[in-house]
Amino acid sequence: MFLDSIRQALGLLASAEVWSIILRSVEVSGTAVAVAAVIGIPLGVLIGLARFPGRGAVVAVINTGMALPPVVVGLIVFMILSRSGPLGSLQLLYTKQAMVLAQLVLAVPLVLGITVSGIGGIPREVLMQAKSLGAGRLQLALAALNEAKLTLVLAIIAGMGRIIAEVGAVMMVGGNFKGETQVMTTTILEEVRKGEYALGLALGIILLTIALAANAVMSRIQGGVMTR
Amino acid sequence: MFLDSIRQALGLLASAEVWSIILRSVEVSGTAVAVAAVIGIPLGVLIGLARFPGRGAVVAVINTGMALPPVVVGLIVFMILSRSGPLGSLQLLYTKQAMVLAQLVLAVPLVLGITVSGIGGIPREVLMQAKSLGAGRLQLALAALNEAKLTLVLAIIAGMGRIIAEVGAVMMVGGNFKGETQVMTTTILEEVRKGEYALGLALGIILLTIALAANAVMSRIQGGVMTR
Amino acid sequence: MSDNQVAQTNGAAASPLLKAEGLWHARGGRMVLDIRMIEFFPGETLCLMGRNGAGKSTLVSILNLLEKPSRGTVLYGGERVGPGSKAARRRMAGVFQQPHMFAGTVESNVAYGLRMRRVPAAEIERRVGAVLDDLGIEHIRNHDARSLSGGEAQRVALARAIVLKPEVLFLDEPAGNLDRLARQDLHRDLRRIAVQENTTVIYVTHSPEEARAVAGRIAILDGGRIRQIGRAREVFGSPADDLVARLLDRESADSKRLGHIGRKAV
Amino acid sequence: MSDNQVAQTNGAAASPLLKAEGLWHARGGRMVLDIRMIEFFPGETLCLMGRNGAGKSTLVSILNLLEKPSRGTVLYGGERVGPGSKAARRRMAGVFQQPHMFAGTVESNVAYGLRMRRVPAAEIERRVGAVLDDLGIEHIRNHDARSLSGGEAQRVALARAIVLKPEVLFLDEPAGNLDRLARQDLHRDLRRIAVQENTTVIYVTHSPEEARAVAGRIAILDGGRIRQIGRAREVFGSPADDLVARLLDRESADSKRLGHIGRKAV
Amino acid sequence: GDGQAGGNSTSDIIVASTTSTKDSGLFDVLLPAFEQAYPDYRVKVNAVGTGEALKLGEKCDADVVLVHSPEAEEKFVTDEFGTERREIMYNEFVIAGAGADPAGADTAPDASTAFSRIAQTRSGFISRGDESGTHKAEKKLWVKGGVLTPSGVWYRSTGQGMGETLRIADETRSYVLVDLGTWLSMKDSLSGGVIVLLEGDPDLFNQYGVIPVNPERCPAVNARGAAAFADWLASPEGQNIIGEYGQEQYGRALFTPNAAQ
Ligand SMILES: Nc1ncnc2c1ncn2[C@@H]1O[C@H](COP(=O)(O)OP(=O)(O)OP(=O)(O)O)[C@@H](O)[C@H]1O
Ligand SMILES: Nc1ncnc2c1ncn2[C@@H]1O[C@H](COP(=O)(O)OP(=O)(O)OP(=O)(O)O)[C@@H](O)[C@H]1O
Ligand SMILES: [Mg+2]
Ligand SMILES: [Mg+2]
Repeated sequence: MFLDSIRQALGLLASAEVWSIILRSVEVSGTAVAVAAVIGIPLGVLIGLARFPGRGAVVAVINTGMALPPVVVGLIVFMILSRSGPLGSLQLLYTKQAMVLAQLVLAVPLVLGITVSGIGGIPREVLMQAKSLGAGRLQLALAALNEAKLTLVLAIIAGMGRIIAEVGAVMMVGGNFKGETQVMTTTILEEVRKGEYALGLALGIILLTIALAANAVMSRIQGGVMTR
Repeated sequence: MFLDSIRQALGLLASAEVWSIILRSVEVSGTAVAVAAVIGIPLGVLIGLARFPGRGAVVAVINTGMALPPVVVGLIVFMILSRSGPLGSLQLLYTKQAMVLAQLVLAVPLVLGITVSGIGGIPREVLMQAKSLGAGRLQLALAALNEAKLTLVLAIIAGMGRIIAEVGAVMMVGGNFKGETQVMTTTILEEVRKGEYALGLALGIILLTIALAANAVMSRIQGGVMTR
Repeated sequence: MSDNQVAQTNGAAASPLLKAEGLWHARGGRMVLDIRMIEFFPGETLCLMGRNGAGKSTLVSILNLLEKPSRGTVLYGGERVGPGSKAARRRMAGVFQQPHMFAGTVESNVAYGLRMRRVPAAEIERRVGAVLDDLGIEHIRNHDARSLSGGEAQRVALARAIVLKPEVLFLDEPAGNLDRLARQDLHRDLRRIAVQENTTVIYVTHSPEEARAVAGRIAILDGGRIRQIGRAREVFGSPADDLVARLLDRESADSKRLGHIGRKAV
Repeated sequence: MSDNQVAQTNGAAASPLLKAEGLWHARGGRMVLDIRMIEFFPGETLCLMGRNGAGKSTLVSILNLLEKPSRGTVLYGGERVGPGSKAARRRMAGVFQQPHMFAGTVESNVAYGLRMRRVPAAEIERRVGAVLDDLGIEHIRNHDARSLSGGEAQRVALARAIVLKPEVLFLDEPAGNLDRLARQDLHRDLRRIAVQENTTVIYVTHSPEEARAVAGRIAILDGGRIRQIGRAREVFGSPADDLVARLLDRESADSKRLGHIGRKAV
Repeated sequence: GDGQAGGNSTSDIIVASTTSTKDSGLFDVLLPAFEQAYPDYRVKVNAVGTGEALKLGEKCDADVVLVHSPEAEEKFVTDEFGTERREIMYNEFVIAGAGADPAGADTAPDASTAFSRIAQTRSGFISRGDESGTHKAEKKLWVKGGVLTPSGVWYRSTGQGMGETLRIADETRSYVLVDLGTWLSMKDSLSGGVIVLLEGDPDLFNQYGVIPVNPERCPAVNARGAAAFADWLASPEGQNIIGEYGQEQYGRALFTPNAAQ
């Protein structure tokens, strides 16, 4: 049964349609996670370093954001982008941009949360050392980033993992249009709904293979920090 | 609109049915994350401390597991528990146990991945210090756990966040049976499908409130490590 | 040693470069510092001594503008400064009691402060090369800074601070892990920069021998308060009390018979 | 000091407790240790000295069974041991050059090793209390171990090792951050345990003064090799070469004029 | 039962049905009445697509299926996955679309003509594309309208359920084939982007059937419960409740009972 699925998965790889779905998944989730990193990492470093009243509450809210249900995020983004919504005139609903936006909302809290915790784990002495050698605010943040590299890789991997495997939000705002906004997870769901379990499994295996490859590349880029 | 939803959410809290759905969500995901912690944390410490050939590959596989698509996990658990599947005789399909099992599969890689990375970040000197004072293998692991407390809290929060917000797996193996296997996310999905957006949003808000409360309790228990 | 002390006597006549007034500081709910006033003059070397936990490192951290005192003010060149004063802090440099090495090579660690100050690459290259040579760590230039021996790390930390040519240099037990030869070299270098660059050095040490070698003035801290402060010769010559005398090894051979007394007094 | 040396002379006559043979060790691709043979006798105190980076801490880490040498064997009581030998390691205790404090109080840090050995709570209580008192850190018993001053942390690290009453005690520059009084107390305590408990102490230091105070034998390492080893009196009396002489402060007043030479020789 | 320890007791009847049936609210009135008539049984409804519902039956994970795709149902019985198929009720599909009605579906004589006009004018059409009963009915209409395989940018397939597909049509002002129950229950939550343009054509007839899963293939199946449920649906009592449902809320019945007595 499972072996069958794997054979079927390999067969599927020959189809141009499956390839375009895979590429779209990687494009949408890759963009979302890249933007999430650009937003979440600096902001996370800021929150991680700053000491202000109510910081505990902010951290709690961020951690809570990790439990944002994808369907609710999808619903909210849908309502905003809907014709009758505030940004309806942009006509973004059922486009890849809408999917990126929804996934962004899901990825940001995860990237933020892991970054804040990683930065919070840096011993105070390290930051004092940088400060004593003349580091300004921004430079201090860079020093912190450098110390917490391992965590940042994890933040990106976890963020990517969360969204590339997610279906609720992307289904709702993307519409799963064949050849347009169909991604791997929405296709899996569609196949399962049709009772095509084997195809669903096969696509799942392809998704994991891609995640594995991306993960291997990322570890390699980071100079083996994951294997220390 | 949003204000309306909040009012509606508060109104909903008065209903016994909504309460039983909330409690069921917490029960199912709480059990799953507790079991995931019991499995994932010791195993993560083990992998985090050990140095063996192929360790990098194991870590990559774990990180990849973070991208397991819930529907695929649901599908696999479904196939195993199905009456025609290998464990069909246990009659577990469409029960809370099945939902716990599926969520467990989703939570374990996340807990594992964050734990391994947290343990990997402990300076070698710390472990040498424990060893030099006579710590055995198990005691070394405990020392590592103690050092990486902050990470472990994060691992549990992230794991809980992932699964309590998840709908694909729980829908497939739970069946969303009224009064029995209906949880918050499956209810949200059903309401949204019916066009009951406000109700969907309201349930989403309740879900987040619960996550926030759980998160606050957890930080408090951990003696404020999250706010250091 | 004598020209060293001449320079510092001159220094003491000028107006203070760095000054702290009404310092009172608590950590973990306990008072750790309570100093009415302390001044540091351009080009002088002041040794901070005192028992473990006396507050030396805390004082250094406040003067180095890394931490805000619970109460009191720090003045740099007459101006009020604090942890937000980046410009003032960039005229200082410090070697911590437990220096932290940044991930990277020895060379990149030594260049760190210069990079922070956006010094041109060519000048960084030149200055780092010179200081590595000076501190005898040229041979480990490309080593991973996180794999150094204790003494090697301490030398890198020294190099990292000295290369900045600061107006004020804080050295918190900088020779604790240095071997005999490196320590002598350090003392020679410090005397040189005090004279040539008019650097103010605040030097924490437990070693009377070191204090004799480098100090113009000596301040003895105890329980967060200044127990005695004055010219090195005077403090060595007439310690204010028994504790000061024992910290400076001024007690005679009967010290060993005194046994526990000094300890119990803390 | 004299009964101390008597004890160690006696020790040297017995068979060695700890022995390393054919040690050769590389780190980061470079040889850092190359020692044909070194022995340690019951109850003796051996001081390891040498320049920064000479390999002292590396040797200690191998003897303490924390690390496997690239080549060579370590024998404990005649038996081959290594990082897997928990039983042998539990008869030893070490104070690292940079001690790490575990999260928790001073008291729980000092109790750590006893807890690891599953010593009954009442006995832990008693022994920890005694050692805290002995090292003058009773007053910080309940402080957070991560907020200690450098010297306080060093005393806690010492207490944490001494409380275990090990057969072999490794002390890697244990007095580097101790104040004058604490250092004298430490030396007195070490002499006492060497005699009373017959503990073998391997003491790394850069201070000739300390070596004189505690050492029965002295080994000088350089570039990973033993340059000279022998009874303290003999080594101080006739240093094998100029480097040894300078490390032991045996050079006369002309040392300061020699300037850079010793350093350049490294 | 919230406190139930797990495992499905023999009194449970698992019904695999479609989301549109469940979402219409019909089960909310049917089940209490059935459970009152048969106090020993408890019914659990698993709402999935028609394709998945039949698959669940095939894998013995449902005791009875209630779906609307007559040909697939016949095949299910022929393949011996189910015992016998019984027609229970029908409702109708309607063609909805933007009020502007660029294809003139409003004035088409019948559904297949409306479909061929939509294809000719290349007006936006949203298809469920999920092999559901609705999708299968839609495909038949294309064929009848002379469009063998609709394709092009105007024809979008969502692979989603009826509610989602209707919402997409609403947002994109496109034509859509929708069952009346879903339309009535959802129309108030839409943005007004689509209205009903054509209804009442016999081709838009949407027949539901019930099939107990074959206990010979699936010994673990609750055969007695399944038969009881199917029988009850076809009984005058069941048929009556179906015929009443919706009168109050929508002013008309959502389903028309048509079981052979
Ligand atoms: N992980 C490592 N990788 C590469 N080189 C290392 C590593 N650890 C130590 N070394 C090198 O090994 C040599 C010996 O180090 P060791 O710590 O034993 O010196 P030491 O004699 O204790 O010096 P010190 O007096 O400064 O403490 C040093 O040159 C050091 O740079
Ligand atoms: N974060 C903190 N929380 C509570 N107490 C602290 C904290 N940091 C330092 N202390 C206490 O403040 C006192 C002064 O510490 P400081 O490091 O200034 O001493 P020191 O004079 O430098 O000692 P040493 O000679 O041992 O380095 C010590 O008793 C120390 O335990
Ligand atoms: Mg200090
Ligand atoms: Mg060393």
